[in-house]
Amino acid sequence: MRLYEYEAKRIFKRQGVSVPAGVVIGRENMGDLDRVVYPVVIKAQAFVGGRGKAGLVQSAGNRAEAQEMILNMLGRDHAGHKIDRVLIEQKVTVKRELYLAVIVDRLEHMPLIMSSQRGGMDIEEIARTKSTPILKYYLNPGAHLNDFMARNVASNLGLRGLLLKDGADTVHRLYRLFVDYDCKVAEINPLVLTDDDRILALDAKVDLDEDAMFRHPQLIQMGIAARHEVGEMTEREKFAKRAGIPYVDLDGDIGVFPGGAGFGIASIDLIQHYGGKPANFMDSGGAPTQEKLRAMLGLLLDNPGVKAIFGARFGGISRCDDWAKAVVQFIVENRPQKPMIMRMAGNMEEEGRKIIEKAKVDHPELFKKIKVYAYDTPIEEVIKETIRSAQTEKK
Amino acid sequence: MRLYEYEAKRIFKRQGVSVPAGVVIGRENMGDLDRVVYPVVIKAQAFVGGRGKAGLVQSAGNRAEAQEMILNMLGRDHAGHKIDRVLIEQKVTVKRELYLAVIVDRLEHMPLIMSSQRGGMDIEEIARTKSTPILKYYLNPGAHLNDFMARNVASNLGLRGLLLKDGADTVHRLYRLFVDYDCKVAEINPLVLTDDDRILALDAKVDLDEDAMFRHPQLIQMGIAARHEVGEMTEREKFAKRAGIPYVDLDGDIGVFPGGAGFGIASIDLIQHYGGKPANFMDSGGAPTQEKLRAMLGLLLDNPGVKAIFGARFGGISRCDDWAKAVVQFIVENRPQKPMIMRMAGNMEEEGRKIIEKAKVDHPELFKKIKVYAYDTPIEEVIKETIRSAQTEKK
Amino acid sequence: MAIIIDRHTETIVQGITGSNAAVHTKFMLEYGTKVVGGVTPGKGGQNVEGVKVYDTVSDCVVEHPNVTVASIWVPPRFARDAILESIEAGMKRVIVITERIPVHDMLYARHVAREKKVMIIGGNTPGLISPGRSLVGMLPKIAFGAGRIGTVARSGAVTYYIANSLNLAGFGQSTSVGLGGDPILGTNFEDVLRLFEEDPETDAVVMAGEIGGVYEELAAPFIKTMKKPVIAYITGKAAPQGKRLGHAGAIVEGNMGTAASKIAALEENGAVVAETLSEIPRLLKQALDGTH
Amino acid sequence: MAIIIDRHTETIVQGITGSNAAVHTKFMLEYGTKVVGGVTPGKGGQNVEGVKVYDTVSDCVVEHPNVTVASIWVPPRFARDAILESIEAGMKRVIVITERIPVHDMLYARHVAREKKVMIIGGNTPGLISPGRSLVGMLPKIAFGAGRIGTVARSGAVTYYIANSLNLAGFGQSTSVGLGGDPILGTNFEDVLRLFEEDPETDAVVMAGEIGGVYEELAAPFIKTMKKPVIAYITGKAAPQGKRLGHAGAIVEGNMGTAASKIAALEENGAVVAETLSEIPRLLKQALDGTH
Repeated sequence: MRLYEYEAKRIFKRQGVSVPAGVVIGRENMGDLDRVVYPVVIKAQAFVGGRGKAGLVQSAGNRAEAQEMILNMLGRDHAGHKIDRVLIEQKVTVKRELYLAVIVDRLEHMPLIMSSQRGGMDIEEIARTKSTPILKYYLNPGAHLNDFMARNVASNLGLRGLLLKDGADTVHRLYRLFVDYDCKVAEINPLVLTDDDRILALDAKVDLDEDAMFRHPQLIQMGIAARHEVGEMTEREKFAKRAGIPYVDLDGDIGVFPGGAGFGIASIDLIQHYGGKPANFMDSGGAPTQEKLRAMLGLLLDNPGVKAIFGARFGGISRCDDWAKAVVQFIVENRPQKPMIMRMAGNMEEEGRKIIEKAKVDHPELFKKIKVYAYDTPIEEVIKETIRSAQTEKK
Repeated sequence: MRLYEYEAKRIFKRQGVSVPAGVVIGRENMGDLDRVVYPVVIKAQAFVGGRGKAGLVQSAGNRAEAQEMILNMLGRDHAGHKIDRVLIEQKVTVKRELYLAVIVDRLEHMPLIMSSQRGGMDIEEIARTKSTPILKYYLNPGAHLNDFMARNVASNLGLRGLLLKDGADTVHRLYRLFVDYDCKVAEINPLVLTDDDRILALDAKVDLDEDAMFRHPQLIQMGIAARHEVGEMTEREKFAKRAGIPYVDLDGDIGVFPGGAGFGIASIDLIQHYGGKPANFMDSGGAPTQEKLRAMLGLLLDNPGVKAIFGARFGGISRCDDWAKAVVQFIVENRPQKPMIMRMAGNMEEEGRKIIEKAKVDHPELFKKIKVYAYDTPIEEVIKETIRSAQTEKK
Repeated sequence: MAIIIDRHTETIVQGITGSNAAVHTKFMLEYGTKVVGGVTPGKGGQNVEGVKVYDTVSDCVVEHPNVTVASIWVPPRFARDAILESIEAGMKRVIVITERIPVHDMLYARHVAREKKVMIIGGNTPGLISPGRSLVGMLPKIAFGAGRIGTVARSGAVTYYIANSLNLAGFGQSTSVGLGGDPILGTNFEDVLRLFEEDPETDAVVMAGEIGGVYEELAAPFIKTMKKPVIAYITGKAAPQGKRLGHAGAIVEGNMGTAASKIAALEENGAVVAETLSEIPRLLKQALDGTH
Repeated sequence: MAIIIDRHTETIVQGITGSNAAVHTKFMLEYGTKVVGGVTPGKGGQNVEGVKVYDTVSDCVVEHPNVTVASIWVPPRFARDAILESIEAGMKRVIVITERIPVHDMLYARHVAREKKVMIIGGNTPGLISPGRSLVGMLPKIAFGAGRIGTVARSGAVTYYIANSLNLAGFGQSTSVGLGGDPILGTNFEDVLRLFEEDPETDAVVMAGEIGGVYEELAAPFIKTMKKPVIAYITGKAAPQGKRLGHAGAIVEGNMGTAASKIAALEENGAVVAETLSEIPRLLKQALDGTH
């Protein structure tokens, strides 16, 4: 879960990693521009990088200039995100730009501290060309960062004399932050040495582990909670989020009601492969409740773009009987007019089958456009049939 | 550094290890007996065990009874300690007495958790005869105690159902205490299960690492600081303590002014071996200052029981020249009349020798009874000569 | 012989008193899996589906010294501890059904497991099955049939559909392994491919990966050295592009993590990549017939 | 050959800018010890007695790849970190002069050292000397002379008096090792006895222990297996009885820790125990002459 720069910097401050003095400004608190000591740097707040090139990081010498720039930035779109806040920071004079990051290395499966004497926008280029060495310091998971390790990293940052201690302190604090907040990434680029020999985090990128949020109530107190990171959310996506359903709108006409995240991805591929257009991505999670299953179907039914619904349940931890009950109840309550082409197999398949058959007998009129195939029908046949149904509906 | 039971229980409370409700009473606050809910157990506070057998743990049903017992205990001597406080605790009904301890195991060099389903005064006998198993649970130094380990220990304590969790919690807290306070020992004997299914530490023994006190300012805030543990301190011992000199009075007539703790012990053995009687044990520590060396000599000179002083310096980290300067200054300032038979060898011996020789020339009258042998005189000859001098002085 | 589990494997269920664990304990027993005990702290002495419940894994091991496999069904916040408990009690393989385990917890558990030479599978694995012999986890038995194809996949449902697809084409499985859907896995593609390569009862392997992570790319060099054919199926080609954070990820992982990078790495190293599920048995047949 | 260090050993001094470390760096250099660098964080670039100071041990190792021995002179609160730094930087032997290191710190450092197969000597050791070849630490060179007797003692001053006593009787030392006076030691009697037993330049060993701790008792069974004679000297017979805490210590250590228990354990296992310093060379002569 990525944080905005200003959120990351709030955590930095808590952990004692120094950042420039700054204020977050939106339309509602432009008055706070009076509190700022100029000159300043204005940075639009967005998850997506490339702000510099997009003109979303600018310098202002006075209040009027700042206000104009901010009003110009607010509301702008940056790679699918609407800018609604900027971070204004006092400008500092930079002597050196360094790079420091702690990351979960998924290749080695260890925490990794990376440092380089050159930081800034071209760090990836530096890494690729090896023009400046990037020190990689691996730690055993669960290990404490010993003082000497922090000093080794600070030494690699080129910090000497009294600065060695300050640098080691920053490394320590960043590593503590990485551990204490369950980060996947905690990155400072650039970490700068100012002309008056202060070490400051000029930028801050933090990616938290969503799955560890339960043990960080302090983040919720800080207003940092689970969020949708890619683009602006649609109404349906917002509704899904409140219902705890990972859901992304796509622009097709086939509603996808899959079992499991992995097969959700696979079914989108398959629909495209066979010439269909999926209307969404969705994930039911491990063993969804019947309420959740019905909410998932509701999202598809209410979407006017959806012409047909593809459904699949391969009962593992989630059982076919539970799935069948939820589907039947949904159909009885909502009387869908859209075709629903589905397949149900796996654990408790027989019990599930009986539930569906009984419902068909009880409500024959509701099941005209609804099919529930079994184990012996390949899933791809079900997908193809759904695509055909969608095309028929459109005519 | 051993703590009194009431001190250990204060730390227990801080760490959430449950103890019976209690009050510490001395002569100055007998009035607090009004605050107590009777019946109570009265426990004299002393470092040394065997309180039960000595009648220093008693039950009282009401205030009058309690007051009489306390007045009877206060001022009593227990193995060299004067009792000046008692701990009064509400009496609890005990269902089971268990044993739980965390200790630095010096054989394996690991933290060790020990637990037994039978605790109480006969635990050593239980250990010796193996009549009830004592589970030994070793941890790697620096390792966290995982929840399952605490449960394993609690399970070995015979705790089941809901008590398993409570027991594991106690194990966790005791281990945390052991680590957080740099304990050498943290022992609960007995840990009891009360008739209303509470788990309580009925006794508490904590031995802290003196050498780690620098990182525990909170102990000093709690009034827990370095203390003399064996018997009551003599005036000289109190003075030495304030000067930072490990010092113990013995009842002989030869003052011992050694270099290093190890040789301090050896010289006492050797003096006894050759028929002398040492007046003290003393340790200069690694590289004593000249002030400290002079204070050490002062302790011996002021002791009327000391008839002769044996001194030795084998210069390693402490240098002979520094030692010689301190000795000469002491002699010039204090003009000792007691014989001082000493030997000086090792690092900077030559420089030290020159200092002594010059002093002898400058103050011949002061050096009549003072000898400073060199490398080529065996130390045991010096000891023998000191013993002879002491005998001569006594005549 | 099959890999990882066989009909003699004794296994325990951690968190057995949970509703999912209890149901699947029943299914495992019905399948013939030797579930010899369950563990739920504080519930020692109860029983679930005829299986005795213990307070701790060590208590269970005292009575069942031959148990070597544990499956973990506890809530995510207790998963790390449950895994470590099984490792310390001597389990050799720990199958982690629990999903959404915190990344740092799993890194640590994985580290301890590697030091103790214990295999963790998962988290968020459906488990694994050697059809007709043993099943540990929650895979639906109907999807699987005994045979000579090894399968290994990240997604549970994809595992089932692949086996389903193979069965419909007449290919049974030697063992089907679910690696798990969590971001940090105890066992990765390469580990399982090595086992299949050495298994005399496996003729070929189907591996199914998906967008995200690096495990598919990391397995590619090993595939090059394998004698047995590998059919790969990678999903996520049509998925919206995933996020990227800062430069740190790029420095470490370069361009790994997309469906395209995975497919390229696998094809370059000799795997045959299927476009659809139904293509898998077809390509497999070609590879085994040597007509590919 | 001598044990642990020889004339080719390259060594560094951690905390070299401290006053004691600086003086003894000078003494070591005068003795011929190859002190190739010093370390004090933040003082990199300075020099002490002609020895270059580095900010970190790794910086030093880059320029002096053959250094294998570090001595530690930093204040006690930094000792654990300094030891771990030397271990990680590849030192094989770490001589810890610092005294009064917290017990938990030393337990941890010792644990890491054992895992990495690094020898820690101390804390609170005077160091060690192979007379005429190398000296690491702060032992006074005058006390020692080259020869074929190994000595090992807990106390620094006792080490000097023993060597002094041996020299006066015509016995030189192959190596004299100070184990250190702190309660937790990186290296104990048994470790050093094993090295002397294997050292072709050592004919016999003098070991000096003292009241407290268990290292003397723990070494006794090994002495039984040794071919070389061991003369032991145990001090503290006349010392006031030490404290005891609770039952926990007794459960673990039984009756170990007194001068009597140590003397008994050593004598039972074939060591010859001396009553006084001057008795040591006499007993040694008897043992070497086979007249004992």
